[in-house]
Amino acid sequence: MDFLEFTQQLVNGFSLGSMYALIAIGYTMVYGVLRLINFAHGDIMMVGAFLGYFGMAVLGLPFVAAVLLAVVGSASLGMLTDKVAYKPLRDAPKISLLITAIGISFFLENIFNVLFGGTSRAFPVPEYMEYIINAGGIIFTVASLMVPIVTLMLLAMILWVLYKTKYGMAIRALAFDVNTVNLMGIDANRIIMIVFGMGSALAAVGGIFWAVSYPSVEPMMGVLIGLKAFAAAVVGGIGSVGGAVIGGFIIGFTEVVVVAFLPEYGGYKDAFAFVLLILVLLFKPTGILGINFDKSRF
Amino acid sequence: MILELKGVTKKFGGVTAINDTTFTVNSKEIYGLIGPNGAGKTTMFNIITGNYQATEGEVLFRSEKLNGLKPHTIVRKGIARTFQNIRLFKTMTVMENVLIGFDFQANYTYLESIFRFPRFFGEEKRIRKRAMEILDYFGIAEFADTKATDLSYGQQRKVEIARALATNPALLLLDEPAAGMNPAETKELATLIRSAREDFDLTVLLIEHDMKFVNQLCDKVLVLDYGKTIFEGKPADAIQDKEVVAAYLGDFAHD
Amino acid sequence: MNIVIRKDQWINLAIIASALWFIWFASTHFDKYTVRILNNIAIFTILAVSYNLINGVTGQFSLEPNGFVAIGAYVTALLLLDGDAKEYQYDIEDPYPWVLGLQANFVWALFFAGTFSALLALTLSFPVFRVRGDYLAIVTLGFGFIIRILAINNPEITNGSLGLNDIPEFSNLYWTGGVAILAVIGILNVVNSKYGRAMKAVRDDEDAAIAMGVNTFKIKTFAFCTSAFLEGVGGGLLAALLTSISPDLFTFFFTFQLLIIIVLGGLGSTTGAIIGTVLVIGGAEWMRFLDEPMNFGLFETPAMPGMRMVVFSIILIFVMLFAREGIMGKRELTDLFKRKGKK
Amino acid sequence: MRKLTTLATSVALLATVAVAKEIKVGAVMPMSGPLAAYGQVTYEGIEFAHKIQPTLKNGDTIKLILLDNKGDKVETATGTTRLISSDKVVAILGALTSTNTAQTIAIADKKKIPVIASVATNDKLTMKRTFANRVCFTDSFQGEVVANYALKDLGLKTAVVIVDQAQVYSLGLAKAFQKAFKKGGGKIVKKIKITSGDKDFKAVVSQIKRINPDFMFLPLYHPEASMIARQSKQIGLSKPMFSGDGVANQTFIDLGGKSVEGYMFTDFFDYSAPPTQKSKDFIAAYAKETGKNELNSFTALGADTYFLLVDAMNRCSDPSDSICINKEIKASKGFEGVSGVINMDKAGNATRSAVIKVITNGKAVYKTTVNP
Repeated sequence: MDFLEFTQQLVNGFSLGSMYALIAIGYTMVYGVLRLINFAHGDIMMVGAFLGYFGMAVLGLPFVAAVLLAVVGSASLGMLTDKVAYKPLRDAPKISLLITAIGISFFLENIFNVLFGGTSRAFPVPEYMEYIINAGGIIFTVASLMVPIVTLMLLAMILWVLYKTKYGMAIRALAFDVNTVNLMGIDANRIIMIVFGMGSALAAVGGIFWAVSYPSVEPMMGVLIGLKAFAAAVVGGIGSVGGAVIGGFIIGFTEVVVVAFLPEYGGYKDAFAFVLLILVLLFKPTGILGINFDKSRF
Repeated sequence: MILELKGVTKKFGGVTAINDTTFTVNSKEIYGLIGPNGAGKTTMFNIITGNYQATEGEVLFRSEKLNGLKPHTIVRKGIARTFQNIRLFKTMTVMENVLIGFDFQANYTYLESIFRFPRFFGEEKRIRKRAMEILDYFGIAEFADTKATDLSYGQQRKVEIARALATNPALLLLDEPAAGMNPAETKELATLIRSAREDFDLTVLLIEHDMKFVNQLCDKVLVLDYGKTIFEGKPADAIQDKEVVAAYLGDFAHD
Repeated sequence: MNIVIRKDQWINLAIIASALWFIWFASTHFDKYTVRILNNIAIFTILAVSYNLINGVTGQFSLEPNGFVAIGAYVTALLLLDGDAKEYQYDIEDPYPWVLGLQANFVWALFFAGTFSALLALTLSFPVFRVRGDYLAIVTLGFGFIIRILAINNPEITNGSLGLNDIPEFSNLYWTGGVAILAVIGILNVVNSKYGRAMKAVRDDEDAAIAMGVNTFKIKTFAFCTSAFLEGVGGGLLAALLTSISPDLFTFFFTFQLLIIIVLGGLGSTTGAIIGTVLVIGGAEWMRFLDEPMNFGLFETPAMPGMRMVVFSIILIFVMLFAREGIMGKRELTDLFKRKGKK
Repeated sequence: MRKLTTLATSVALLATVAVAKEIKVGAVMPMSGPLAAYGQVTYEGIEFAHKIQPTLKNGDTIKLILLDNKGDKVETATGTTRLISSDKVVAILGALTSTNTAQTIAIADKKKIPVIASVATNDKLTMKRTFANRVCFTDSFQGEVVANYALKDLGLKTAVVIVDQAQVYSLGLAKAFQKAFKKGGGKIVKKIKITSGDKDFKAVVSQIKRINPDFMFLPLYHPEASMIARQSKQIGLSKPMFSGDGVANQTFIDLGGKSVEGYMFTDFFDYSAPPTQKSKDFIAAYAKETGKNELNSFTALGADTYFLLVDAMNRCSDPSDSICINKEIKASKGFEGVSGVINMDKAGNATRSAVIKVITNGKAVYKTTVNP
């Protein structure tokens, strides 16, 4: 391994990690307000990627318009699932909520499979996204440069919303105490819906990035990515947006490093996210930037 | 002296919920913990029961240090509690609820229960009999097979106390036992607590808002305000105390 | 009080006797297809009642069955296949010598399958139950996934994705049905003991359970390990029924199916888990019509392969939203008799 | 597809009205679940073949019973048992992948019901079995074809093999290739393991770039192979790439885009050069029905399982005698199928030619035929 190789993998890891991060943010925010592992989140990402595909391949929209369509569509879908499936279960035991989330996830995967078939579809990546940059031997596409940049921009935006707006404060407050939010004169359900919308929008962006980097979309694409993104959220500290991003990068880098430098263990690549998850639960259950949710809301 | 708190402080992040509190509860005393909302009373309970760890200070039970012990271990040492908002096991009958209190007193192993060894039957019979005795004592034996949450509020409160007594405690922590009760029920409860102290050889530490209830029941009270002790002594004196009255003014108004 | 218990016991004995009679009758009278479905139902009954113990009775949402069933199936297969059969099969890599040496009879194979699963469950419970509940879901989901990755990446032991074939066909209705009856009795015995009560208490209100002196970590671990043990045994029976196993058998869909079973039957009810199994495993065969073109008289819908899965997920969501208690709620069959007897 | 199924059902309905005997043939295919895409394409061929030839020589009609196994073993076992014991089928077509087909064969073999596999290429599938047959070639043949072609025709001496640990197909083909390539004097410089579902191969391809082999052999399915091709292109790795029939479909070219230009692979047949009269007819009928003449090899092989079966049944005096059918299947010589000429051997394996194609201007172009 030389320096060039190392830097190259660093760039790769950065790009991969960003995509996990975008999806992890949605997990972490929903968990914060609802204490729900939203199993359907990965599938929302898949829907986002599909919407992007339809926008470009079927409707012939330009890339940016297709992204917008995907973001709006996924956000609406996220809010819709909350309204239809999760909201009626606010007072139900948490297990009911989790089972419903699994149901939604399976539903989305299978309805897409029935409607559009299980075969991968080629994602029409815009030419400029695949333009190759060679910076002194380190090779990357425009897309892999854009992914981390956009992720960080979106992160800045989310943090701004969370810390500088009334709704953001309500979201943070909701993570600790339902009553406080009600005292603030804000409907907790509304906040939860906003969180679903935001998380799903980010997932859609993640999904599009995924499809741009690995240009194929298929109904099951969200399953594994979703799982790893959740692991990222826990590693970073569930409930913390910054933590989700850090977790995403950690998982992304780990994967790249394993494949690049320990090729014999390449087959275990997908397992590392879970091993990390278990280690974190063993030694620091709250994750890197986590909040101890057990004790809050007591 | 059964319970002793020495300089207990609890901080949540930057907020001090309890500030350097020291008090002792003597055997067979009924001791009241009062103070306005947010004064740290329930936090105090949670520290005694091990749900929270004190940031500083010591909790001693029968001169044994409780700090760092797991909550369920502390229960087994003889401290039982009830909750502010009744928390019965909602899918279970009254009998089953009380049997949970006997959980650690039934001596049979997991395998013995799977293979139904004789000891299983013996022990089950024993704890069921004792559970029935407790239910009888509280006058709710007839509801043994009723789902606990189908009972009236007052009866649910009794089930909760019965359940706590089933753990065979020396110290019973009651978190606002009279909350939501009508005056008649409150009176009956006070009588019940007093007689239970004698019959079960109990020390009682209770949180309460209803000053009347505290007055007629407690031997001693501790008044907390924003984590600080502002009074310790006889309940009758507490009402006269200026600081107590000041702290309570808002609370009495909306109670 | 005593009379009720005695009456219960009579009912139980009658149920067991009729179940045994049914097993005998089915084995001797029914055709192969029906017997195979009954075998599947028996195995899935074992899996469902044990899965229900952790998910329904203890209220800890776990998604592990595919992982433990896989462990059980592989352990059993490796113990049942003789050295020569293994030598012949291993195609990707040569097997480790100790793999060739593994050998046991069916009873021991099943026992080891269960024990191995239970031990793994014990190891997993330490990280998972350190924090509250819902991490269990994701860790177990990941666990099932890792088991598959391990099976794929260790061809010296598992023959990789080729899987193991020609496993002696030991499972028949007497075995699967017999173990199912034992499993149900065992689980019911746990549920109707202080351990079962404590599990329900953990489900209803964990803090209150702790306040009653219940060691919730221990109780959750017991439930998890018991469930893993039986899932391992079920996996062993499955391997000896199918005679061929491979990693792609143990995907998340396997778990999903069990989840639907216990939710439909009523989370927390062992009787419900059995009813759910019959409905879902039997019904899945019946529901094949959903995949076929449908003739509504006036118009015809085209064949929609995969529609079954969509219907399954809608059923799951529907039950959770509108009929959360499922078919049996948290009741057992004996409760129904009891209620009648009381009135 | 919809039209086709409606038509097929109406044909089937009509068929039941007919007076002649009805003989049932089972098909076990993954129509849903992770393998659905392949199962659907394959079954399309079986269904279409059945539509073309719904009756036997003697006038008996064939009723096709499809059971979806969701790509799952338990379902495969149940479905196979149902077909045999409840539907009383005389033969079974399917079950796509080698693992599921092995499951079907394990049950059918005991009941003496012949199975014809369409694309299950694993060598061991038919070993030690009496009633197992297939119309595709085996991994070892395909591996040999690639190895010899690379060594002799292209003069490539060193290879990197990327094997998908999770696919039986990939493992078998990689093994066969390695064996043949080494035997022919070539050198495998590196074997890299991946797992299906992987998308990111940047680390893999940059490793290969450093190794600098003469060519890459990718016994993979199209999702992984296309991503590897794309990412190779990105880092400027432009070694020849070679795959088996796993990439022989339009999806591969769609997914790979420009980066699969020059990509070579083996296939069973080429729709643009139909090898037999039956091929020509089938493609013509297929084009008429669906409006496209790009017949997928899986579809062609699916059709051939059916045609081969019907051919064997026609040669039996009692076309519902499974043992005779099995014997006749194995005795098929010079059978002209949609996918080419098939010679069955005693073990139930098909001896048949392979086609090598190269992707040029976004189309799979026929390059040569390799005969066994």
